[in-house]
Amino acid sequence: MKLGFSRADELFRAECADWLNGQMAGEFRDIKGITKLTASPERRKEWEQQLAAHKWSCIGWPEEWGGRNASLAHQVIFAEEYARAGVPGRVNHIGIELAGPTILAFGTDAQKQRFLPDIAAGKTIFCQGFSEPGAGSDLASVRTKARLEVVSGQEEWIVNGQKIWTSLAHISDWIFVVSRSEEGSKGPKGLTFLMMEIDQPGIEIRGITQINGDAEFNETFFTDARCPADSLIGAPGEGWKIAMGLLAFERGVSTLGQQMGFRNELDEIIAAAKANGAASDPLIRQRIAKAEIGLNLMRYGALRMLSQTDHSKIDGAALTYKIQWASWRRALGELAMDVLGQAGEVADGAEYEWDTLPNLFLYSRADTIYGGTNQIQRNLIAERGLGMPREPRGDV
Amino acid sequence: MKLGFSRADELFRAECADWLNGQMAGEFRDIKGITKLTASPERRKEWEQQLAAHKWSCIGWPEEWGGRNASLAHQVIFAEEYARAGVPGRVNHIGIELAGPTILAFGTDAQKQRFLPDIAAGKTIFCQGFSEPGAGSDLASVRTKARLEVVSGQEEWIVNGQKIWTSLAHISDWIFVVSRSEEGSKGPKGLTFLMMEIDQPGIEIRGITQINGDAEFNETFFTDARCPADSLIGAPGEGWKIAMGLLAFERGVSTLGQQMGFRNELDEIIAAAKANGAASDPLIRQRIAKAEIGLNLMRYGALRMLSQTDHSKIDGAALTYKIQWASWRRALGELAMDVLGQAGEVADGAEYEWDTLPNLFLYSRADTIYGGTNQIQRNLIAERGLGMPREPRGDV
Amino acid sequence: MEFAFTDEQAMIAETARAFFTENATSERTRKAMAADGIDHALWTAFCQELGLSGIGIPENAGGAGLGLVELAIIAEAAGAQVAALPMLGSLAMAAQAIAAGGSAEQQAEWLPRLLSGEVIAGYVHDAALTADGNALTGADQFVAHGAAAQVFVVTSNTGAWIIPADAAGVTVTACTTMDQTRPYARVALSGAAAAPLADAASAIAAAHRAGFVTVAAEALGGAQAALDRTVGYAKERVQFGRVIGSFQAYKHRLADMMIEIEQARSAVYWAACAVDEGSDEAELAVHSAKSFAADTYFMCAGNMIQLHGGIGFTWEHDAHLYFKRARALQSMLGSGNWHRERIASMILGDAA
Amino acid sequence: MEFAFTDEQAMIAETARAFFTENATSERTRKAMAADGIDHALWTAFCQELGLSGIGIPENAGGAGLGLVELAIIAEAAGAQVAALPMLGSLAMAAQAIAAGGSAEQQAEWLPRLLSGEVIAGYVHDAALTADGNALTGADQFVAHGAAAQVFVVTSNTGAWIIPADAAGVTVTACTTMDQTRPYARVALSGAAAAPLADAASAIAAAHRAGFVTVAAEALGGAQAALDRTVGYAKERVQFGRVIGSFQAYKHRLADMMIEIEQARSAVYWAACAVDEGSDEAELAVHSAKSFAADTYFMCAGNMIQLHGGIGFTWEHDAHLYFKRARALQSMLGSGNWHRERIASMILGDAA
Repeated sequence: MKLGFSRADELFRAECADWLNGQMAGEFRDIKGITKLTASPERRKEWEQQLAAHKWSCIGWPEEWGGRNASLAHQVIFAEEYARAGVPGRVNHIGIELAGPTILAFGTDAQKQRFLPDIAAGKTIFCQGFSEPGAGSDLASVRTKARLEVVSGQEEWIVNGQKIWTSLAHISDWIFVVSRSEEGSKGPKGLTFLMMEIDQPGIEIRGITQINGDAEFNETFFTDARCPADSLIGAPGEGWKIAMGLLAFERGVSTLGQQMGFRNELDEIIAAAKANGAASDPLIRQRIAKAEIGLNLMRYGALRMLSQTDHSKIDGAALTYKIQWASWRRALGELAMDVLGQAGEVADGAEYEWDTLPNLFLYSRADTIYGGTNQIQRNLIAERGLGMPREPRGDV
Repeated sequence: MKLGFSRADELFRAECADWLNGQMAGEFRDIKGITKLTASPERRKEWEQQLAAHKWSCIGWPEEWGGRNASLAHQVIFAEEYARAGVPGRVNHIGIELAGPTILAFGTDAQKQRFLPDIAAGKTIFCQGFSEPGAGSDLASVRTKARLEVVSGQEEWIVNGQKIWTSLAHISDWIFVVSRSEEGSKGPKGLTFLMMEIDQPGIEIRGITQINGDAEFNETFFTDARCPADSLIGAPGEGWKIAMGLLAFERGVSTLGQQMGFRNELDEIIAAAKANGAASDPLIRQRIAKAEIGLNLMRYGALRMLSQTDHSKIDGAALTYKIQWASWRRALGELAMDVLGQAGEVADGAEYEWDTLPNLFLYSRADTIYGGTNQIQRNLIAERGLGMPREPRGDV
Repeated sequence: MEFAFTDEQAMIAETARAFFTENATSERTRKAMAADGIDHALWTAFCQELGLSGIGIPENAGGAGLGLVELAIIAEAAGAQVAALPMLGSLAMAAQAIAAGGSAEQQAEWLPRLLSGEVIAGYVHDAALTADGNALTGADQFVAHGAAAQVFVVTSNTGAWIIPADAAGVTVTACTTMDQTRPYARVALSGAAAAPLADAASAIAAAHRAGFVTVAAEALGGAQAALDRTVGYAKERVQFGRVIGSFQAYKHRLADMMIEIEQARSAVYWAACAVDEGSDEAELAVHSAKSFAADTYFMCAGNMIQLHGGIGFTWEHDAHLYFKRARALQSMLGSGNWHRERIASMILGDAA
Repeated sequence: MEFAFTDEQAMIAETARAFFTENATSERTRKAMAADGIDHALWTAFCQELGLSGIGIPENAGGAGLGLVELAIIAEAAGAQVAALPMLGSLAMAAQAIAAGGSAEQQAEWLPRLLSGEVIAGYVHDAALTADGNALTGADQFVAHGAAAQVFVVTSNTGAWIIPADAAGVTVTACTTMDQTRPYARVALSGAAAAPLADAASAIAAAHRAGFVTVAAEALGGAQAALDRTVGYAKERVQFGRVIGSFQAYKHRLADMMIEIEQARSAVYWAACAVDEGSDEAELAVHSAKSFAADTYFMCAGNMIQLHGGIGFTWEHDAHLYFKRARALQSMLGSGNWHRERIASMILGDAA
């Protein structure tokens, strides 16, 4: 057990920090500090292409696909320095963290050739099509249908249905879609995992405005939407397995970058408390200390996950991580507002647009819902982690 | 809506206070301030007989059975003054608050004659036999069996089985027992409600030591225990109905007396905080304020229950009352210990016996369990109060 | 001693509930949110047609008599719909201040117009206000519906005045506010000449007590509505082949809401009753009610979002109206911690 | 950077777990509770047969080397059984103080006897201690296993000494203590002549850091055991025709325990590692670990009682051993609030 980084690691950290800070002070200074996912998408795509040009786009990937095959320590360091430098989150997060690794793990060589270089280069932005309006938490209740047809002599998948909560679909190029390809199948059986180009007549995207006034999420409608037969990952009917594999990638190194974003939020709260005198309130002091403790425990929990040698086994730290950070962040949003007082409820301009902390307060209410509600997380922990009986599925 | 008491009510309050304070300063000064249920049972029986001699034993009962037919306001006042004067709780609580009202509501005239005067007079102490080892929260899973036999030409009930958590059984004269009288019946059907004299060869009582070192509860074993046929309340098979009726009496005026006990506990915490400086800690101040608020809201919640004109309907205040006070008191126990600091973990003498506040801390862990755990209470609230589907019973 | 509504109170509750349920619809509220945060037609109808706007104002001051219990009943009903109305500032605070502390002339001048809804008043409080004679200098950053008010009752810790919004030296700046049903305005006074209320102490006390109780009652109504709407959703929404209300964890969350709400209900009517009866407990009760009910509302509105899942997080669903109102009620007129510290001072003496 | 046990650490963990599970049985612990709160045979076996008592003490001082990570591993295993042992006072605090701040002679005189279990030491702290030369006057009301100690390490905020329990001027009074597995004694010093440790500052720092980490590790072990035993019960106990672990509310309560425990695990080993590596984060980490792990334990032990129902509230069941130990760990060596206030001071500066 060892927490410290080696001298070589620290040199790598300095290299990362130098380059990132240089970029944020130079050509890309206009996007420094952006926290809202929907802000400046075009400039951010350019930024992600710049990352790729300097081989910083996906350092954990194999070198042949644009990565550096970086060690865990280096991935940790890069993620931390990325956030510390105030660089905005990746608009192609889904492509780099989920779609790419899924294609690496389950794709054909042709698919790897077709997608990985463009994802790595920031040229293909992916979004994900899992949830459906009737099945928010119940991922297996997929109703979107896919069927294979011969069109002009070519086999094509024809997709009909609706996805929801497709984050950033409106600025994405591709979407991966879990759909039901076996007529009459139920639950996790008979599902298929497809990659579809968004810019086609059969796909329509409508933004969903959230309670913070922003519109990160979308409804995505499929009406005889099409993709070639070779857009299929795995075999028809293997969609559930692929999707579950993909979700496991969510517990990767990117969590550390996410945490650095949290660090920035907490630091902003601390600065606000010092500025307005809330820092002398013993109740606020306790809550800030708790937030500080919680953030560190997330960090060390993530390092425990990442230090696991046997990655096939999801251990306690990994099982509990989602609810841990979501609950922590929701409490952070409430702390932020209590530090700000009524001033936090008033925006600067005439638009219904919020600064980091009030926005955190509003947005964090979604953290405990998307990606599996806190209730679903507790089920998973009790059932997979502690061997309790599963919640019975009904037949309504 | 009116909270104030009338001038006549206030006179009655003075009368109660005078008499009770006089007793606690005089003949019964040795029992003043006792909070532990098991302490000085013989003297407390004498005290309850004294109450009866002055017609204070059950003022809400009809006059013909030893009561005063007192108004709600007077019952409230007496309960409050009783506790305010530092009078110990009633060892015959079960008799006065549960068994008596049950006999009044469901008993025959002969049963009323047989039991009510002696209960009122403090001569017959009752305890209750509901829970069983295999059925703590699941009251309907009764396995104790009763059968009617003719013995020496007389019909008698013969009871076999085991009850648990029979509070104060070791100092009681009678026990009411819910048992299964219909062979093969399940759940709430086929149960029978009997009153049995404890001093007989077929009944054995073993104390259960609790985590505070005290032994208020017991296991009660029935081995061919007997009672005459006319010990039955209601008809055979009606036991569930009678038991549920009885439990409804628990939400009576005695809650206000209970609350005055809580008031004394909170006052003791406040005094300790002032004495040891904890009162200047802003975190302790918040918790004491919350406790004060909660106590008042219990009081006004109870008054709402009691002011209901339609008592057949259990409204929100009544449904939520048990979990409210149990949770409040558990938090109070933790507050007490945090006010006392480590000193609260050390007892005065060589025995493992605790002062009011540490004892509150330990004992209050049972409050959220007995009489329906907090989990059961939430089920009831959601199902009966909010119309949610019932938890399905299994067949294990 | 009878802690239940009288028949008359039950009737007022029924009338108010029916009125707001029918008229304070989500659609109308959202229109008001996009403008100045007031559904003016609703306010006029409430004041002039329903005839409940004078409640809590003595009859000799032009009101309908009755007391805070009845005012709480109305605020509860309005809160249940997150109605976009200036009830808090104009009726519960400004009108109460004038009724309690204004001269007969001041009452005659202002109360009929406030109760008819013809004029909307805002309540401005600045503990650090300086008064040079009756020329006031100071500011309140968070005047509820302040940009829609034509007149302000202004208080410091010791003085109380009335001043028209268009008087010289008064600057009103509307603010984009999280709860768009009750936008704040910044009201700055710069040597503004105001008319003093005859009895400032009574005016301040009345406004604050009525304000605390009204906020608490609104919170109670909002919390109950958050529970009711979630219960409705729980019975309809199916996940994993079951209505979600059949999941025990979901049920228990609903139960926890009900447990808090029932206590909040006791708190609100205890406080209203205690003030109406001049009870010794009135101060304890109003601080209890404001802090407890607002916290209950926030908990329930947060649960409303959580228990609706993704849809509860959309602008389109009403959950965010409740959530934002709940947050506003927590932070306005003193935070929960502030109110609890007041109670601690009563019990424990001032903090060291 | 590798935040996982090494093979050697995993082996120590396995050895310690097996040892305490087999030997620190409920029956033996209860016998110790009825006496002086120490299972002496177990302590001797631990010190002399298991060979782990020297962990965390440098080899040149007669210890086994290794560090706080390994000490935490052992404390976690002992805590899981609520073992009645003087590990905290004698090893984690007194021996650490002597190893860090004692002269070579002092180390040679005391450490072998402490590590062999031949002598039990207690740790006495009194911030207000007065020292007239090396004649000490002061008291500590809550010396863990103090009545069983033959020697005390005594510290003030600036000084550190060793004094035998039977020295003149030392009065030891055993106290009936809620956690009978670790009874307190009052140790009063009245001009008692003590031997100063050579480097008091190092002694105090080492004792406190090791004390915080050991308490945290014990709490982690206890919390995990509370969860494990409750999980076992959940799979067996039937109510309403179902194993109670099939009730979602029950499951979620277990999940909440696991969520906290996993964080406590990170906290304990972060703190132990940070101290061992001399990290800048060491202070932050030890305060985090002590406060977080103790709170976690208390929550889990409380749930253990609740989720066992009535049986969990009996003397006969072990739940109360966990519960009382958890409470003791919360209040000893500084409350959670105190530790968090230390962290707040690091982040925000001292309170106004």
